[in-house]
Amino acid sequence: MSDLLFFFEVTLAGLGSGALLSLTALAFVLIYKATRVINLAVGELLMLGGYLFFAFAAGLGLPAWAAIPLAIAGGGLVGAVVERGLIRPMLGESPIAVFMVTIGLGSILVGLVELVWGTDPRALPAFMGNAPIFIGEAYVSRKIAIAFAVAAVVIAVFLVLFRYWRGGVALRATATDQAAAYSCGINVPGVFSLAWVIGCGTAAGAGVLLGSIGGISPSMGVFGLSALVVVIVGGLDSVAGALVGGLVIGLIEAWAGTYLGGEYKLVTTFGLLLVALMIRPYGLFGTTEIERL
Amino acid sequence: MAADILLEINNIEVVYNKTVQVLRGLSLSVGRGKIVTLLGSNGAGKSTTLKAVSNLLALENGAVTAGAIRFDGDDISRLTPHALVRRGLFHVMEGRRIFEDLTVEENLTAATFALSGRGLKPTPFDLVYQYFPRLFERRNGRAGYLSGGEQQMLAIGRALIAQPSLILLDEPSLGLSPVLVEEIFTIIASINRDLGVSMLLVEQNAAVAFAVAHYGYIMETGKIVLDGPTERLVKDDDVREFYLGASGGEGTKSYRDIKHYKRRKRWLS
Amino acid sequence: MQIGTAKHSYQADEALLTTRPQRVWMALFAASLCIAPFVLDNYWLYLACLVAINVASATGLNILTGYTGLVSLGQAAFMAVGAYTVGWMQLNLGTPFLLNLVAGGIIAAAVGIVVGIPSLRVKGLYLAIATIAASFILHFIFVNWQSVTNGNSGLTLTPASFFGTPLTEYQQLYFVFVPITALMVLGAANLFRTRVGRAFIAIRDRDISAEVLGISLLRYKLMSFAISSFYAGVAGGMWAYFFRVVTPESFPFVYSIFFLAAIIVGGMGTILGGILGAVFMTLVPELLRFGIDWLTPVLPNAAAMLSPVRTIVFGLLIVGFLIFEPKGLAEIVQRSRRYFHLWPFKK
Amino acid sequence: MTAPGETGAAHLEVEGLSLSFGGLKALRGVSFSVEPGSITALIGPNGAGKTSMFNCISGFYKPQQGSVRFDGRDVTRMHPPERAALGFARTFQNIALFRGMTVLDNIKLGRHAHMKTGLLQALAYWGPAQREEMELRAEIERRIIDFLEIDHIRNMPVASLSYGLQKRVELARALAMRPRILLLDEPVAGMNREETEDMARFILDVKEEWGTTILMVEHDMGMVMDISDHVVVLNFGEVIARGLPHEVQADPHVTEAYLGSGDPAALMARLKGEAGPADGGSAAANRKTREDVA
Amino acid sequence: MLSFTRRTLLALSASAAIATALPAVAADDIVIGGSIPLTGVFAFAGIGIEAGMQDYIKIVNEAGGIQGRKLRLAYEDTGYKVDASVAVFNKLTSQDEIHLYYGDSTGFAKTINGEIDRRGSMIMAGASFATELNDPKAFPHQFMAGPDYSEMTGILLEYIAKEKPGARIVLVNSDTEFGRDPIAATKARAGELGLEVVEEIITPPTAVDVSTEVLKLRRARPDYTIFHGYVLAPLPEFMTQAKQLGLETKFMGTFWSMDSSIWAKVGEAADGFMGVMPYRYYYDEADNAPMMDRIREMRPEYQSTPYMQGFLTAMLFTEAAKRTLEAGKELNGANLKAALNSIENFDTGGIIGVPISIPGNSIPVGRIYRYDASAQQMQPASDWISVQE
Repeated sequence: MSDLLFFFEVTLAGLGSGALLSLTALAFVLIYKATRVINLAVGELLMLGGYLFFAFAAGLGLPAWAAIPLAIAGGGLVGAVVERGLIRPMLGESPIAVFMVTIGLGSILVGLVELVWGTDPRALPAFMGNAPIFIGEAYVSRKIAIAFAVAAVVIAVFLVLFRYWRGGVALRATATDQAAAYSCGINVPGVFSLAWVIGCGTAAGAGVLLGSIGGISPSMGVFGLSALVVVIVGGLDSVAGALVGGLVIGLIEAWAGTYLGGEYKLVTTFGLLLVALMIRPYGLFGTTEIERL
Repeated sequence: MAADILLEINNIEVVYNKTVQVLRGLSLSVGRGKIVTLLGSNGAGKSTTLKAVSNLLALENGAVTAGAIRFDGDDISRLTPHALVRRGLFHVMEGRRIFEDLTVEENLTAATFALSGRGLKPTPFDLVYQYFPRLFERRNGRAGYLSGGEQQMLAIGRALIAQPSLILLDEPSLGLSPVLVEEIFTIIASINRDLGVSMLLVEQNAAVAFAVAHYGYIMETGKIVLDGPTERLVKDDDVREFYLGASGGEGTKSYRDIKHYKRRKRWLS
Repeated sequence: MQIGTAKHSYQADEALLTTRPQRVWMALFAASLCIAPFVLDNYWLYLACLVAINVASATGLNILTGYTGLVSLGQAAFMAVGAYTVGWMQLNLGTPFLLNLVAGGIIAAAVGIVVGIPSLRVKGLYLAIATIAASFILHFIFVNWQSVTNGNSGLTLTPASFFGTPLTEYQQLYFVFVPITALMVLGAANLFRTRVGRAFIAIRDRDISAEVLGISLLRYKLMSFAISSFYAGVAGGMWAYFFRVVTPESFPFVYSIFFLAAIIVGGMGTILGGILGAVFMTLVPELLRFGIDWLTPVLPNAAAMLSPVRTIVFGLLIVGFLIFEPKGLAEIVQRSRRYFHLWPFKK
Repeated sequence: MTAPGETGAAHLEVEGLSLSFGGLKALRGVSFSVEPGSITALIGPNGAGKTSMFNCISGFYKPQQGSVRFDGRDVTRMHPPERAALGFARTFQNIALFRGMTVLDNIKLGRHAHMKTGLLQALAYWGPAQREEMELRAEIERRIIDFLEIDHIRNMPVASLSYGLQKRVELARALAMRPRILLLDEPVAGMNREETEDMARFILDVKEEWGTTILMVEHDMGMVMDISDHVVVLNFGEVIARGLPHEVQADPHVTEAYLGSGDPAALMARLKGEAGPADGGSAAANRKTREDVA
Repeated sequence: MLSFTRRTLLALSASAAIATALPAVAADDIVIGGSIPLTGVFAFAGIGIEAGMQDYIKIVNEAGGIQGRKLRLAYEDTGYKVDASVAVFNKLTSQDEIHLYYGDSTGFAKTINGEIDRRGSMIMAGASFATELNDPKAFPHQFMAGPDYSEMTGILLEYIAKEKPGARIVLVNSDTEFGRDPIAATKARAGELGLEVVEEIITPPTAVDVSTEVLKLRRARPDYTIFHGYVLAPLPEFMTQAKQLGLETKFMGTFWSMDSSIWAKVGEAADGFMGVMPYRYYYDEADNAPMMDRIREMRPEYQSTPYMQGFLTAMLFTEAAKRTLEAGKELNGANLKAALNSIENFDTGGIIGVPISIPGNSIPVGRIYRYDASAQQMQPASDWISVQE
């Protein structure tokens, strides 16, 4: 097998896993854009999504087409509850405090999942088929290809919504100044809830995809850290940034893992993050905050 | 209650953080189509009064603990801030509070949410641009890059979009040069005249406030201490001494004549 | 108003403990610290040592995050640097352990300064994330710098020795750790009586106006990182002498979260807060252990619930304190002090 | 310990200063000088560049062209902390006190640049460190707290003070910096007449008793014209007038660009009643703004 | 919903009081202490280990204990965290006099080693088969109830060399202490046996997607792929993708990924997975395995491989204690370890298929099993292989 073909295959695999990162990053971005909250519990919500799917598909024996929407809805419901119960009381507190609340939330979610489902890793029922996909001679894992397609479609939909939907303005206005958004007649709590519901639902959906590839376990939330890198590189409030950032990180991880060794994946990613922070603190596509004296 | 009263504040008390009382039995009313100004020094509770009306107090951990506020005849204490805006009560907050990350036009779009559920035809943005031609020039630029005066114009422009019957205006002159203050107040007066919008105007700059207002209230430490039609207030000796003193007129003392260091030992608080 | 606070000199007004009840309580506390090792059993001594280590590190983080406003999720990684330094010196140089601890602190401080460099460019959450990145990179170094860290297997230390006596028992370690920690806490308290500490607070509250007052952000932010990671390094060194095995897994990322949680729960930006938080967060999981002991006869699989319940409680404490008592335990203590302010002493 | 005289008044010269953000020119070759021991006021409409000017002088912005000289020494490239050590002190328009700290700690912070305690001494709070703190405390008590009449609030957290007092504490902090030039950004904005009187008195006292050079930005024309020795007017990043207060006041350029009719009574008369047709006022305003944009 | 009335609270505290009072009754119990992971990433092992130890203790106690003294397991959950394990150790040892201890991880074994040596009162075994621990000089009071990880891969290589001399091998290891443990030894041993290690793949500990690793595998075209450092994930995904790509390689693993119940959940893709196993499986039918019969009698349903490990560990603890007491010696670390090392050609009742000796810290014996997806069982693929030198 030629080196070039090998490189091409590795690149495809990297784009595929990058798409999963993009999708998870999207969950970060949606919530951040509306509420200025960096939700570090996105990884755990993703894990929860995987477990919900597991409960519906393996536990209740529902078919995948029913279990997936249910898992996403479940994630959204958790998002709504979290927003009402934990985030809204923190309105007006420092961003760091809210960030820490989400860290606490992550811990609570992990504990709950361990309590209910135990700590053993589990495999999700297969629903994507197994036949491999070949692009020319190059092999792509079917699940990875599907993940890529899903992520691309979802992100495209959100891009369109933000650009052409009046609600997109409401969301961004709320993000800039809650009180002022209120005074313009925007239903601020509604925007918050909506952002959390959609964001957490997206994370849950990503969890189903991720779980069907690598299985689920209470510790799979670590994936959220890589996605965090993606949003920092791409820009915390940019949907396009999530997409591009995810693909870039996916590619770099794949290349680093292949040509340097698996142990270099994480360190390359985080090294890149530091570089990105030093050069462009607001990410490739993020909005620069206007700082006044 | 008289039908021509649009906003009536009756004996309200406001407490922040469950401990600090800011308003102590404040009452005032705004007549339909009138500009009413509320004057007082910093910390007297002027902004708090406006926030109590627009229900934005909760965001700052404040609450109305007694009294009633009626807008257009209805008790509004239980309405959410956005529902209140959608009834036609628009609060232009202190410090402009425009959406800096959005463009000028998107700022106006954001204000269209105030029309939700009111069955009104959307205001053409042209109306805003007619009053504030400068905004038109910069309509696609990021609002954060506007000058202070332009930001104030945008803030008032947003209120126009909402087609309110009452605008609460919090210190529109803050940080603006005299010529801009004059300009903005001229527009405020004409909006009131052209569109019949009532306004409750909180000001620091008593002179310009009296120039546009029909009626005035003066508050100190959470209470109204004096009120009356502006014509009468401007003639009041105390008002002249404490609120209009600096702005000329014969007999104003120079700061240089005031006694200096160790003049007196006072205990303030 | 507190009664009994009239001072006769500025010196008295600027003292750490200003009232007599405060001084009496402190003396009682110090006395109980001295008696404790003769009363407690091995398990509680073990916990006491662990608490001392955690207090030292949490106090360090409090200087950086609570007082200077720079959020760091790298405290555990700095501890690891200290622990590896101490381990390496102990094994390769055989230098006295106090020297090793100081060296551990200094090396950690040096690393802290490097990690702190992004703080000059990014703030708040971005900085927190940069420290996450730094701690993963440090972890990578621990795993791969085979010749110094012995890779995944880590270092196994010989016991510290104090005038020829190997410090192996928890009681002995207690007598070393507690004074060291007490000194470090005292140092931190002193810091905030001087220009250095005030500069930190100024940077936290409003870094731009701090600059106008002549406070160099570069210098003081890095200084804060240095002190904080010095504390972490010394704490990590003590940790190394305590457990005597240092591996890359010894200081996981959640340990950093633990310290941040500790100062949140204890109270950010107060010396007391760092102490209370570290004590509380170290002991709560252990108290849960006793709770599970009691529950076992009723709930047969209670033991299997311990770890998830701990995880949940850990999260709930963070969330609960942030929502209901954002100023932490220190504030609760202050409140009760105001309530009993002279009890049981009279002026 | 420094007696008031020793701080010494400084001479500040700004020459050909230009600053732009992106394409936006905030300052275009601004030159003026502040005479030692004088009160100079910098006025002008919003967006005229006053705050940019202040930020160039205190070192937050680095001008693209021109220089700032302090007693003949070029400080254009110096960072704010270095300037503080030289004797620059400023207050902020929207009060930049440290709200969580007490008044005393806020004032102490002002002295930062002139103190010597290092990290290790601080940790030990030993000998020189302790001595230095005690001297500072004594000096603040004697010279600043008494002077500004804030002895009753010294141990209160700043956040609990009234606006006027906060402004005064900010001045106290600036004084603790041993200023040779004091930059005041809208010292009386948002104050009522009585508070303004107090502040004006303190500013004059600082000039007279401490001999400090003062440069201030202020919109309260009554106060500016009354207490300043020299006035500089900025518009669109350029100096359009400078001179003694009454000269500037009489300058037609200034009236047009900044002061307006300057008479609220006239405004009132114009707006009330006899202004003619309903849209007269706004049409006039429109004309004016269009001219401004052009 | 639970609603606590005052009465239920009273009942709770009463039962709690009884519970805390109970252990004090029998003071001359021989106590096996245990830091056992009942939760956390290693919970599946801890639960089996605890059950196995309890069962063997029951068997001993029913037979009258050791010289009339009852055996008792005092253990607490550690969540597989080293500091928690140390805390449990300190708590248990300050509550009871303990001479036998079970620890849950390599990290704990190393951390507590100094303390155990200092106390000199106990021996310890545990869930770790780390090569580093298989050193009687450094770890004089510890042992493991099976081969260390290097010995495990050694057994695999022994088998491969016999099946296919000169075979090409790929090593896949997780980037953890556990995963990296046998790499050097495996490569050295492969060289000695004339096998070729054509690629080494290290996966990050949190790897989910293994596409790039599978591509590497495809490029290397090995005959055998040896996994170490995993329990289950990401092995199934590796095997599925390899199958899709038509790779011929045989996949092998070591003890902790050899339990058949975890593979049963994977289904068809698991078929053919091989690995080294030091104990018999629950369902292994063998003539001379009375203990296996006894286990099936006590527990009618499948018991995991960790169960077997716990069971055998308890058996060896018991044997060491018995030999010490029979020799009239005090129960302490040195005596117990000496007694343990005196075990020679010992019959485990069929738990291990051949008689064992423990001259050092490990029992380097094992057998290759292969997973049969249709039967959902591991089937023996070789005879018992010993790599004892």
